[in-house]
Amino acid sequence: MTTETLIWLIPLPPLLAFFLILLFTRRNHALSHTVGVGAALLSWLLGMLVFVAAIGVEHLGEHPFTSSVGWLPLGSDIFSVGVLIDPLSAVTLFFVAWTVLMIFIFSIGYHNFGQPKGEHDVPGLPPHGATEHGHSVPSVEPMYSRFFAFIALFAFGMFTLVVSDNLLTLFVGWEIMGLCSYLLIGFWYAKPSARAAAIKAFITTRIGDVFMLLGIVALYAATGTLNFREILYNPELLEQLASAPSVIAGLSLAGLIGLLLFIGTVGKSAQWPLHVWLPDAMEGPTPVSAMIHAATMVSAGVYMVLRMFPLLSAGWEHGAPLNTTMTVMAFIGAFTALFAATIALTQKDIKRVLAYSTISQLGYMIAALGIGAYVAAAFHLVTHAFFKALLFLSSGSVIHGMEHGVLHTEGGQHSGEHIDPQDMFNMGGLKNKMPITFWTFLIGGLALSGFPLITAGFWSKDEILADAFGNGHLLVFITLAVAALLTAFYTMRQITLTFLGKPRTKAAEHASENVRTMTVPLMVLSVFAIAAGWVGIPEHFPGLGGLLPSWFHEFVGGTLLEHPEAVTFDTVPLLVSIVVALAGLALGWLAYRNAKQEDPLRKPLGRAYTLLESKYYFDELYDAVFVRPAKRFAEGFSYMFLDRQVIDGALHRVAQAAFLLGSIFRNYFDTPVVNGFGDFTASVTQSFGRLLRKVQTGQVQQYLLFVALLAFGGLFYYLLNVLQ
Amino acid sequence: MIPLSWYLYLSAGLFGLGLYGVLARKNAIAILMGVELMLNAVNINIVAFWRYLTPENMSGQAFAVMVFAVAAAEVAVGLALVISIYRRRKTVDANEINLMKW
Amino acid sequence: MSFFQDPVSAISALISNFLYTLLPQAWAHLIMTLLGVVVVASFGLIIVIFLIWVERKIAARFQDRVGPNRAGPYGLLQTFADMVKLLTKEDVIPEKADRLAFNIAPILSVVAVLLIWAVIPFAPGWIGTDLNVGVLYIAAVGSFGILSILMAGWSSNNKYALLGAFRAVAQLISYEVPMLITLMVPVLLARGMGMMDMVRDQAVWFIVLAPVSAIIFLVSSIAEIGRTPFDLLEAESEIVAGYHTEYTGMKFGLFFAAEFLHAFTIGVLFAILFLGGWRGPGAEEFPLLGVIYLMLKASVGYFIVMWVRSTLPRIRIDQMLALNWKFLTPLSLALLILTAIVEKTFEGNAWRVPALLIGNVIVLIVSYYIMRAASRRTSKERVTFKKRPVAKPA
Amino acid sequence: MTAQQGVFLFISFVILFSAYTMVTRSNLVHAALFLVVTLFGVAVIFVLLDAGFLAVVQVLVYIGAIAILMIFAVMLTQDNAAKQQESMNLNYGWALLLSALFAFALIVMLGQWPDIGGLAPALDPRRDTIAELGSALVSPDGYVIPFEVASVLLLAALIGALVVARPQKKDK
Repeated sequence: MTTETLIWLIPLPPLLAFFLILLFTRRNHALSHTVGVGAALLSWLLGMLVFVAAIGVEHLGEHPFTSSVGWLPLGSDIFSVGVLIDPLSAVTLFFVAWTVLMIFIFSIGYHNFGQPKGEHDVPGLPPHGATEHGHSVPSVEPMYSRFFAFIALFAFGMFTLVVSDNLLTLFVGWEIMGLCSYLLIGFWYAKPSARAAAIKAFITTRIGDVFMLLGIVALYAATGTLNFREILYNPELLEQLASAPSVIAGLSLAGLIGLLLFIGTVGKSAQWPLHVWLPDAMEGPTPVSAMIHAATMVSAGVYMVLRMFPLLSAGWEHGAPLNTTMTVMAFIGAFTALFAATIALTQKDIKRVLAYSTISQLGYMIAALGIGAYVAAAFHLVTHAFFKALLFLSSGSVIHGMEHGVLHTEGGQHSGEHIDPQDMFNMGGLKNKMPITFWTFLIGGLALSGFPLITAGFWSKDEILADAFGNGHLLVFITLAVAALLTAFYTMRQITLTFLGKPRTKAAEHASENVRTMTVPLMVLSVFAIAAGWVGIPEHFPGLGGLLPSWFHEFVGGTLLEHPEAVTFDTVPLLVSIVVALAGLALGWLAYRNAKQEDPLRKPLGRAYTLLESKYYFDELYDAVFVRPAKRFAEGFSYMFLDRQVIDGALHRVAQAAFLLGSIFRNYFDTPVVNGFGDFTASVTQSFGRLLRKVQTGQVQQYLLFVALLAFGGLFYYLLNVLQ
Repeated sequence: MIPLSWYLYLSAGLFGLGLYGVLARKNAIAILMGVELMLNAVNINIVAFWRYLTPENMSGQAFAVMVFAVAAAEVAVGLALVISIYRRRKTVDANEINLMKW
Repeated sequence: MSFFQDPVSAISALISNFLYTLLPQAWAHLIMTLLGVVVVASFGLIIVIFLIWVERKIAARFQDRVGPNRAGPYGLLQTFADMVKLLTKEDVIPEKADRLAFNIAPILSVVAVLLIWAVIPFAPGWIGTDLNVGVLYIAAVGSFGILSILMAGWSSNNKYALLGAFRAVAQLISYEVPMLITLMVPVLLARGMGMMDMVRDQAVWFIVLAPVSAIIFLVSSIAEIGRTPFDLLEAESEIVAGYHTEYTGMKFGLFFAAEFLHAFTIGVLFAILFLGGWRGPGAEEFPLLGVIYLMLKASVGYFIVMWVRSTLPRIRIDQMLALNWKFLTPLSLALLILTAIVEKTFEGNAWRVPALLIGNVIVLIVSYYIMRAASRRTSKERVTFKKRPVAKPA
Repeated sequence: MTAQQGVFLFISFVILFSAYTMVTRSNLVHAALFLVVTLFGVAVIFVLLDAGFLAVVQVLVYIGAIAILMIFAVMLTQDNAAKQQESMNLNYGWALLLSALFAFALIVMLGQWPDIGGLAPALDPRRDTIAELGSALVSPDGYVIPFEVASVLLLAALIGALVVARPQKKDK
């Protein structure tokens, strides 16, 4: 079987799993998760095969694996869809396959497979736990099978997106994921907050998607194709696009399309100003969060802009001033990075902190792309995927452990004030309770905060910073550095609050380590969280530089036409990144090493703290600016005026007119003429009938006599003719 | 040798008798018999014409076969009707079966 | 053609020469035909006399009796004695009977059977008239038998007779359907309805090509002649003697003879249609041999009929009709279709014979399973009687 | 007068006589029996017309099926087979007149026809008219459509007869 065939096959198993589970194995939990995980494993296997094959090839960028089939005859030409594995999609495939598999496995434990069914458990609510001979234990998720079906579909979407060789199929996978994120965030649909979050996520991303679709349409209109290679790998087309003017003055066609597509990314990867849905998405089960925020969906956004980078950067060559699109990206990315990091400082919910950090890390990547640091962005995408998945999963593990504790203390029945198992201020001292989780979380955290030399995050961040510095985008550089500092700080804060110090609640005391199915994925991922960085160590790096050639740079860089040369090594960004990381960690530890229920930063920061805590009032802002006006508009204008007055009014007018016309017709045409004629005919017929009924005796043979008489008449007439 | 006219006259006579039966008999079944006679007369005609005028192609016999089929169908349905009428009205007298009169 | 080889043809040639020289051609022809009719008919009627004795003997053996043994050697003359008795008996005609029909019926019943013999090929060249629609003709004249029964039953103005007639007609008309359809199978195989071609094309006996059809033909023929187990039309225990309750003397004798003759005729037909007629070693050269072969084969079928008759009990009328409509008719239709298809597929092909055989077997097996399923489904409807105390020897 | 003519005259006499008897006999069973005779005569006529197949079919269908059915129906519908009843309806005089005129008119009209006295062309004895008829009935350029229609008609008649004659509940 050729590699191309394998690529075609990659997305299929999850899809099949989705249908299998929904249609057949729904009743049986074990079977369902076997099917789901099996599908993930299969895709993983195929992905790995493809990946190995891909790294085996010299100059994969020039001649990647690709195959396509004609799908839709469009007038003259046929729109063909296909698969494409070039270095970028190869590495993406690599981390997607790994993380997806890990998340699948993790979900088994997270949803308490094998535990008894809870007494109060209802579909649509998180399991409340069951009482098993006396003391209460966690109970299995009521909609266990459905969860696997959904994430299987989700995985299908992601794989489709990664292997697709044109924007349309990419968009398809993109939208499938949008749907799945809606379904999964609202997985516990009985919680109003979950419902709201789901709708919010859906609509917010939809805004971006609409623009993206516009961009795709515009692109197709301009070039007549959506195939990546046909567009991105012929410079004259890009050149022509870049030079062609667009509807918006002062913006080239390429720029316009790029911006539209980028808005899609903004929606998908939760960049400012469309970031609001991501934190709320934490309402979903933790594996979902990991799925959405680490492995797949948000990465998809970045992946897309990476994919389209040649188009976005059309008319820009290395070292030149940025074009419009890139400027916008750089600005939004950098701003989001800083902005989200600041919010993350004050969040209580362990997952929300991670969510905001995700936003800011994505901001990093976007910013990196904005300044043309293509490889760095891709690199950070990969590493971030690993350690963020790790963080989410281990946070999920923490929450699970806390829930265990909560169950233990509250005995299942949630009476009075319920201890939120996600609030970090309810935790503390979990280091000894759940050692594996602690270590893995620590690794992930260090990687996130870019702990020097060993962690993956350090290398990728450092590369971005180096790029920013080396290419003289000082503003971006500073912003990102600050963001990195904050990142390190809130990461340490999180670790300290969660694991170090003393338990702040009884629940925390009784928290316990989780089952193997949850811990093993953590370990696997933590390995990657460290090792993933080593493939991208720049040359000229003091000491380590020589050990590993910067393979990643070579490999992924090959995706582009003109190979981006590595930025000249410079000590400043290196020192900066080391310093900010260590300083941030240290500060975080100092600030929170003996924190009580109350956040020690609240008093010193004062007003600012509340501002941050309430996320710069963005939700309120949107609510005030968009949602309520929209409602008022709908109520006042659309319903009261448009619907009631205009449309109904028109309808009533028409109806009255028709009625009038009808009555005219009736009185002056129908009654006299038509009916008159009808009645006349009827009366005539009737009178004839009166005459003729004498004939109808009901005697068949009499009728026959008449018939025969007529026939005979005919004969007789004939005879007369012939006889005379 | 027999001239065509004989057959035709025979069939004409048979037809007349059948017609008489149909027109004059009281009993519904007898009427059906008369109809059969007429059909047979027609068949004789058809076959005679086939034999005398167009023996080369078989259309005449084919038509005769069709007439057979029609006759069979007609008798089946007709007798069924007669039987069911008899069930309801205890008579097969065509004079008494006159629900349709005014 | 020398005299010893084929005496009958020689004689007939002699007579016809004589006549043709004596009379105008048409009349000579007419007389010859009449002669032929007389010969064939009398052959049939004479054979009956012998048949009755055979049947009584064999039935006796089946029932562990001796059978007729007084009149003549082995009671050979028993039948003649009976004839004499019947002839001398008073010929009673019921008062309210419809004389016309009452008197015609018995004759018609014999004629109906004798008409069949007109197309029986006794030997190469020995045939009353080689109609090209022989098979159809056989089916057609069968209807006269029905007519005769109906007339007899109705005209004797006796409710048992009428009931018997109704039963008989219901049965005969029903069983004509599968019989006709099955007759189509040999027609298909022989590619013609003439009896002579039928025999001539049986290089391989049709019982090999269409065994199931042969069985169906035999069964429905037994029903046609109203022998046990299909003898509801004259079920003594239910309706005194069926349609010929009121008949006495020779009229009854005629019915009686007609039945036996019909039975043997069925045997002959079976022999011609499925056992290769007069075919056999040397039949071509010595036609007399052919006649002997035919008679032997016919007596096989006849023996089977007698065997069944003295073995099986009478079945209920609903069972009988169910067997006909629900089993024989569909099966025969299936066979007809199958034969047609296979014949067309393996036309002039070495595989024709095995294919047909295998097809028949398959159809038989399938129908068997269908029947079993059906019977399992309808087993609840079976009529059951109250258990009665059984008399035990003290 | 040849033998064939003699046969024809005899048969046609039988036919007309029995037909007349059938029409006039008040005893319906006798009428039916005479119908049988007529039909048989017609079959013989077919034989004279070299349509052996039709003759046999005539016997099979008319005598074997139709006539029997008639007799059946008569027996079922007559409370007493021997009951004598007024067999003709009121306007049988008209009927007689009309049908007589009809037959007469037909004969006269046919008499006008020039080649009415034509003789039958010789039929090639080697011809297998039955095979021809068969192929004519089922060949696409022959009568396959009427053939199919006829079969459908028969099926419809079968079902219709069943439906009409099946006793309803309230009849019992």
